[in-house]
Amino acid sequence: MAEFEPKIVAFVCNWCTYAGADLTGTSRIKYASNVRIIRFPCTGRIDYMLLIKAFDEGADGIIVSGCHPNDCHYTSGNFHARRRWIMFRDLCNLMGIDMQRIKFSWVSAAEGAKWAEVVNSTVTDIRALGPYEEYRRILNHHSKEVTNG
Amino acid sequence: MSKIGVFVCHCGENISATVDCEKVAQVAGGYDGVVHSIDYKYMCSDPGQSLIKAAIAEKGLTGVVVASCSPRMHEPTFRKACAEAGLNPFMCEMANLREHCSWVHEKGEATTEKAIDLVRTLVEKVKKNNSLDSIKVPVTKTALVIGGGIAGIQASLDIANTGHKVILVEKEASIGGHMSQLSETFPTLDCSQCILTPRMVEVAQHPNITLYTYAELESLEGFIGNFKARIRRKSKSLDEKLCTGCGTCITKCPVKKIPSEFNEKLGNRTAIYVPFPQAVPNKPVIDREHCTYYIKGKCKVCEIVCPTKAIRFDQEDQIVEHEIGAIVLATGFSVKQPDFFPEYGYGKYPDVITGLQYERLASASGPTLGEIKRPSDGKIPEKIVFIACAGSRDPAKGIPYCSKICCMYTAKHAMLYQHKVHGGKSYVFYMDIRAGGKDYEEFVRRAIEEDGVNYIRGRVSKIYEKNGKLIVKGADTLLGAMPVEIEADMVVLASAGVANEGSETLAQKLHVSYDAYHFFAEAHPKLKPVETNTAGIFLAGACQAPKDIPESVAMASGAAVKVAALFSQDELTREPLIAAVNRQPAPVYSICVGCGLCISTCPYQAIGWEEIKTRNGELIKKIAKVNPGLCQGCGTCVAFCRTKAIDIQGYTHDQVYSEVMALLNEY
Amino acid sequence: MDELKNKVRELLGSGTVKVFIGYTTGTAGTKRALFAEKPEDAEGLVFDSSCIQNLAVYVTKQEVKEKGMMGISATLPVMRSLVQLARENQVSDSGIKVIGITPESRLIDFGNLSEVEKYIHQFQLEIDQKNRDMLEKLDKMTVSERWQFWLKELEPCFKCYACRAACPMCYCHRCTVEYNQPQWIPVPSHASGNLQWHIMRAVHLVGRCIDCDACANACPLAIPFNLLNKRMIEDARKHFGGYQPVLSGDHLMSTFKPDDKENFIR
Amino acid sequence: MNIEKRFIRKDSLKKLFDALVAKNKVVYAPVTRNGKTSFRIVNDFSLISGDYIQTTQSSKEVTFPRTEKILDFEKNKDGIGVKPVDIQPVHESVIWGIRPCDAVGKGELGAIFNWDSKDEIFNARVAKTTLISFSCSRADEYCFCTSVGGNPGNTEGSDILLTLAGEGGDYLAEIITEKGGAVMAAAPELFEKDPGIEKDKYLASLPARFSHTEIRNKLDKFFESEEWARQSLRCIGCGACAYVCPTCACFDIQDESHGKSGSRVRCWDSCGFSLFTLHTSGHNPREVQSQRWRQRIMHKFSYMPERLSVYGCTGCGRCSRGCPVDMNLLEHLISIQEVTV
Repeated sequence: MAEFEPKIVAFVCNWCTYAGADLTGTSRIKYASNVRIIRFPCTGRIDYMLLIKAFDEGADGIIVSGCHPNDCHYTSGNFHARRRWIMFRDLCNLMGIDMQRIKFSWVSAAEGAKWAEVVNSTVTDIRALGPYEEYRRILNHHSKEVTNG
Repeated sequence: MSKIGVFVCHCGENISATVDCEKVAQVAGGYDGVVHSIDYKYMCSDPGQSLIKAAIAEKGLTGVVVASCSPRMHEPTFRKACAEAGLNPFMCEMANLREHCSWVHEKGEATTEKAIDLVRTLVEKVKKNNSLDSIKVPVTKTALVIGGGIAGIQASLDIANTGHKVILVEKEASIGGHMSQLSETFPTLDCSQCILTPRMVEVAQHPNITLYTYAELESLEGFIGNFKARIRRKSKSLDEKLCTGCGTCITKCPVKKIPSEFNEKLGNRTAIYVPFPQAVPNKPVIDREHCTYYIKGKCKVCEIVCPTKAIRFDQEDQIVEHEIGAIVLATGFSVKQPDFFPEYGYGKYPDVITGLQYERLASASGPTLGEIKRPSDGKIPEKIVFIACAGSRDPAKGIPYCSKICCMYTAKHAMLYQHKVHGGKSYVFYMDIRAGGKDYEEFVRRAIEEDGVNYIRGRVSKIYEKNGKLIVKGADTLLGAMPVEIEADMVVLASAGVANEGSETLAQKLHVSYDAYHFFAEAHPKLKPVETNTAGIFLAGACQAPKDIPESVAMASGAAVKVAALFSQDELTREPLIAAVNRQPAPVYSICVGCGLCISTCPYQAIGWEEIKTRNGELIKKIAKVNPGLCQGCGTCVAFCRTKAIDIQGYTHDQVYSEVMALLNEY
Repeated sequence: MDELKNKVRELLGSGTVKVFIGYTTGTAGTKRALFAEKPEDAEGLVFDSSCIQNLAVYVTKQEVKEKGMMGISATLPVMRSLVQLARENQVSDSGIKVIGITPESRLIDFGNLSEVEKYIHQFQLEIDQKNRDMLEKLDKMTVSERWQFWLKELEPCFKCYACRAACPMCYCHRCTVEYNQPQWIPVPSHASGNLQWHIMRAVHLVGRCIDCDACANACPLAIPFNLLNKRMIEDARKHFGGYQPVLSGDHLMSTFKPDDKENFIR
Repeated sequence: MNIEKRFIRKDSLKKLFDALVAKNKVVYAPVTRNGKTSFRIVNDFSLISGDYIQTTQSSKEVTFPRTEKILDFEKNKDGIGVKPVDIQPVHESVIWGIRPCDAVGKGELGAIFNWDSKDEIFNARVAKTTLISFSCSRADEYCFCTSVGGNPGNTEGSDILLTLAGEGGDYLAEIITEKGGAVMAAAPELFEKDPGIEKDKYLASLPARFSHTEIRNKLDKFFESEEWARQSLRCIGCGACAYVCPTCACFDIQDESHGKSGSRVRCWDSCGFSLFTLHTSGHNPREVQSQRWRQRIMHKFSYMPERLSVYGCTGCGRCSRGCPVDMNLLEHLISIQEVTV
């Protein structure tokens, strides 16, 4: 049987991680092809609901990545983002959303190799966890009779 | 109903080698609203761009997705092409099939699948894009040049000569930088100071240049064309207007044994000093760390002897503010102190010195007036060993890169030794000789063939002292790694060129990115070597990577042209990708409830208040308002607003939401 | 009791206050809001420990505001809400007169909101032991067990939004659930719709919830979703030293510290 | 068919329940959780709550689910393919232990779902649902069925009505419809001969508090009354009253799609929400809560009787019990009756 190929969405900032991922490319460093990047101006722009939406649309894992502290192109967008993540993670964790499926990282424009490493380790971890069946199961809400179930 | 065109680029083989571009184009062609989908070898080429323009004209495209390289590379190219064809440039998006896909994955199904997903995502995004007009902002036609070495000097002069104002900031007491420390320069052996000092003077006298020595950048705000720089002018304890530079104070200063930085500690200076005789400005500063008055509270000899009463002990640092349009970073580099080579005994044996120290020995204005005398006892060395790559190209020492200049200056050093010490013997241990550059290879050959410098290919394993001699143990790899042992009188280490102390702090002040070795990062390794990722900030010289003089000068002139081009416009257009607070007709007016919590999230204090009033002036509602002049488009407020009352062009709620949907669903 | 009635008669009589928001006795001895507009209305006012509705919810209600200067009998939670609402520019001294009621049922005639602010700052914003234990119990579960717990608890939720309507901090004219381009939160009440609604609600209240439990008391189905808010209060204390409503200055989530923890970021 | 009276012994009740489950009917019965009693699918008689005056929610969710798929759609080459929901798999279900006021609600709901076009899905569910009601031996201050034409032992709408006959715990069973007959047929031995129980003496006494006809006539002239604003000032505009109500039938239509396919669902909505009537233009004909509150009362006590000749209220009192701010319907109706226009 073929190995499980997780669907992973990466929410990254334009200035550091997106550029870092470009560097991974220019350096021809190979990594797993499971990840698709969505570009944001800054981690500060990344709406927490989008992460939930990703799971709601069937993602198995999520990467959120931006500039290292002090490196933010907008001075403090990443600091604001970090504080939001702290609370958001605790909330999701309490709600039983598996935080092992959301990986946060700082990847600078110079860290092409780190990006590859972040992606690969994420893919390995999510493979180990398997498909996010638990969440998928709540998605087929219309396929059954709501009350006669 | 949107009419989207998808243009899949092969990028020669770069994309098509691992991605089935035809399939990508064909699948994309099936998506809702996609009316045109093709693949082509080089989309960025003229014929490629023509394909896009033609399709816009013929099919009346409302949006374009170019699936090729990173938008960071060619977004401007393709947006321009769209604009030329009459489509709003902001209706063009790029799917990154090269850097994020073909270059990082193996050929196969999965890679093509990913490419398709990326294209679909951008197709759905572009459907939600809005036509936008660029924002016009005024340009302050004054440049700030940071660093007064040869690169900074060149950039300043070039900009000033185009008729624009320049503020040149140098942290030392004099401009000139490392070049002023050098003796002769390769490959022509002309005297460094002879060619540099006239330029230094020109800077000092240029009507368009304001020179701040002994000064540093305190902070920077704003954006291209509209920066505000705060500069700290450290106190020189001197009224420069009164000082004539006569130098009496220096001769009379009782503190005379301070190791001179300019002479790389091979000579001494006084507490009140000018770094070197040809310094610009040629006026002293008091080094408060060593000055007796500042330590003990008495002395003031300089004040007494000064004929013009120019000494100011109570002078304080001064902060000056300037409106700036563009910035050239020319902060240069440092030499790695080779003390991380214990086996070479630097610091332990006085006669093991760095290349830069050797420059001072060889310099006519140096502590030995140009005679090669060894530091320990002033004897002229009969045998001298030069070690190239002291640190460079040595991952174990944390410097995997090549410092580039060492091969040449080592050859120069050996050559100068042979010229100055007749009958002397010189040896060069090297890994490879990198002499790319006009007349460079010839120069090295001359050292070997005409001046009889002995080149030994191999590394030195150990240096130790034995009855007054430095025993250099190495191997000659060309003779089958035969052990070599040389009894030298002096050893010169060509230690690696590294980024300045604190360069990353400066980068953070300016919001420019820097590489793993803390050298400032260029916007593109090939096509934007003098630009940074931050618009309006440019790079010159060795602050980007180690460079020799001609390269630094060329880069400086390059940066100067970029600045001049910027200053040739009275207004520049800024990408209108900024935030705005929702407004709509009565009775709602805006879904903003005016909680004002967004105000403190904004890193630019760009959010303020707006009062919505009736015709007769009664307040209906107080809501947040984004100042488009200040907003930089980070979107931190957008993700924070509970009612989604703030949105940001280019990354609207609708756009990013559609992207997530499209990424994870079949269409 | 009479002290309160007299105070309100006086306020309404003198016209300093146009409408006074207090409690009165409702069906089967329950307590509910009373809007006294004439001095004689004050007769209906009552106060005891069963007065738990957070009356601050009414100070942002258009129909109430239109009546003019408001007065309100404010227990500690109500006072906290009022200060937070003032911080968010929804109420100000020119619009409200606060008559505080201490835990010992003592009346405090506050001159202005900064006096209210000073008063509430004598008390820590901390969740009670019972809920702390409940959260601990949840923490001991595995992630999947918590997931199952919430699926079961949230299943009955039919999205009547009583929790939102009863919360003084949910005063937005257009809540995110009503945002349909894009449709952030599914309208129907099904597993994922309910999950997303309660996550969103909890996040929007981080640093703003003052733990009055109005939401939970309002829920006709007794769903314990206020545990989410309580966890956020706990964590705000754990990570950032907690928060208190303030009239001005930084809001917990619209600021940051350079040394906020980041052990979860690679 | 005219009502047939039988006698069921205390211990036969469980047997009857088990018989129904055995006939693999889906049985909904009142279960108490977190202090709230609501109808849930039950297979184990012991789980059924006996001690409740009224369930928090009505049983309407069985025939009118809060979220219900009405069709599937999928994008294809020729446009969009639509697949209506298949009503065949709807289970045969029994609602056990509902109150007469709820049973009446079935008819009022039916009137709305059939006043012009007939709602197939709803009707299919109703057709397959049997109501085994329990008459009320107790009432609380929220109950007012008698004021809207009902009573604690009302047989209207039920298929079988069980009345607890005193301390003994035996029941009088009234078999009202054929569906009821079918239930009896499932375990005939449990339905003994009626010893002549006087039903009324076991029913809760609940004098009428107002006259619904009077209210209806009053409302014709009441539209502009100040009373609405006075009553609704404390209303916080949630949808609890509508969602627990046995006759509220308003729903919203939502398309939920994931990529190229999706479903159209209908889900409960409430006239109490400020967005209920919000126009795209931003204009809202019912801008303030008083207008929404008025709509709620008018619809139930004026418009429905006028158009559908049924009232939109069974007097179950759920809206008042469930209201977070004690908007007591009975109290407000009485005051409407009392105020002079």
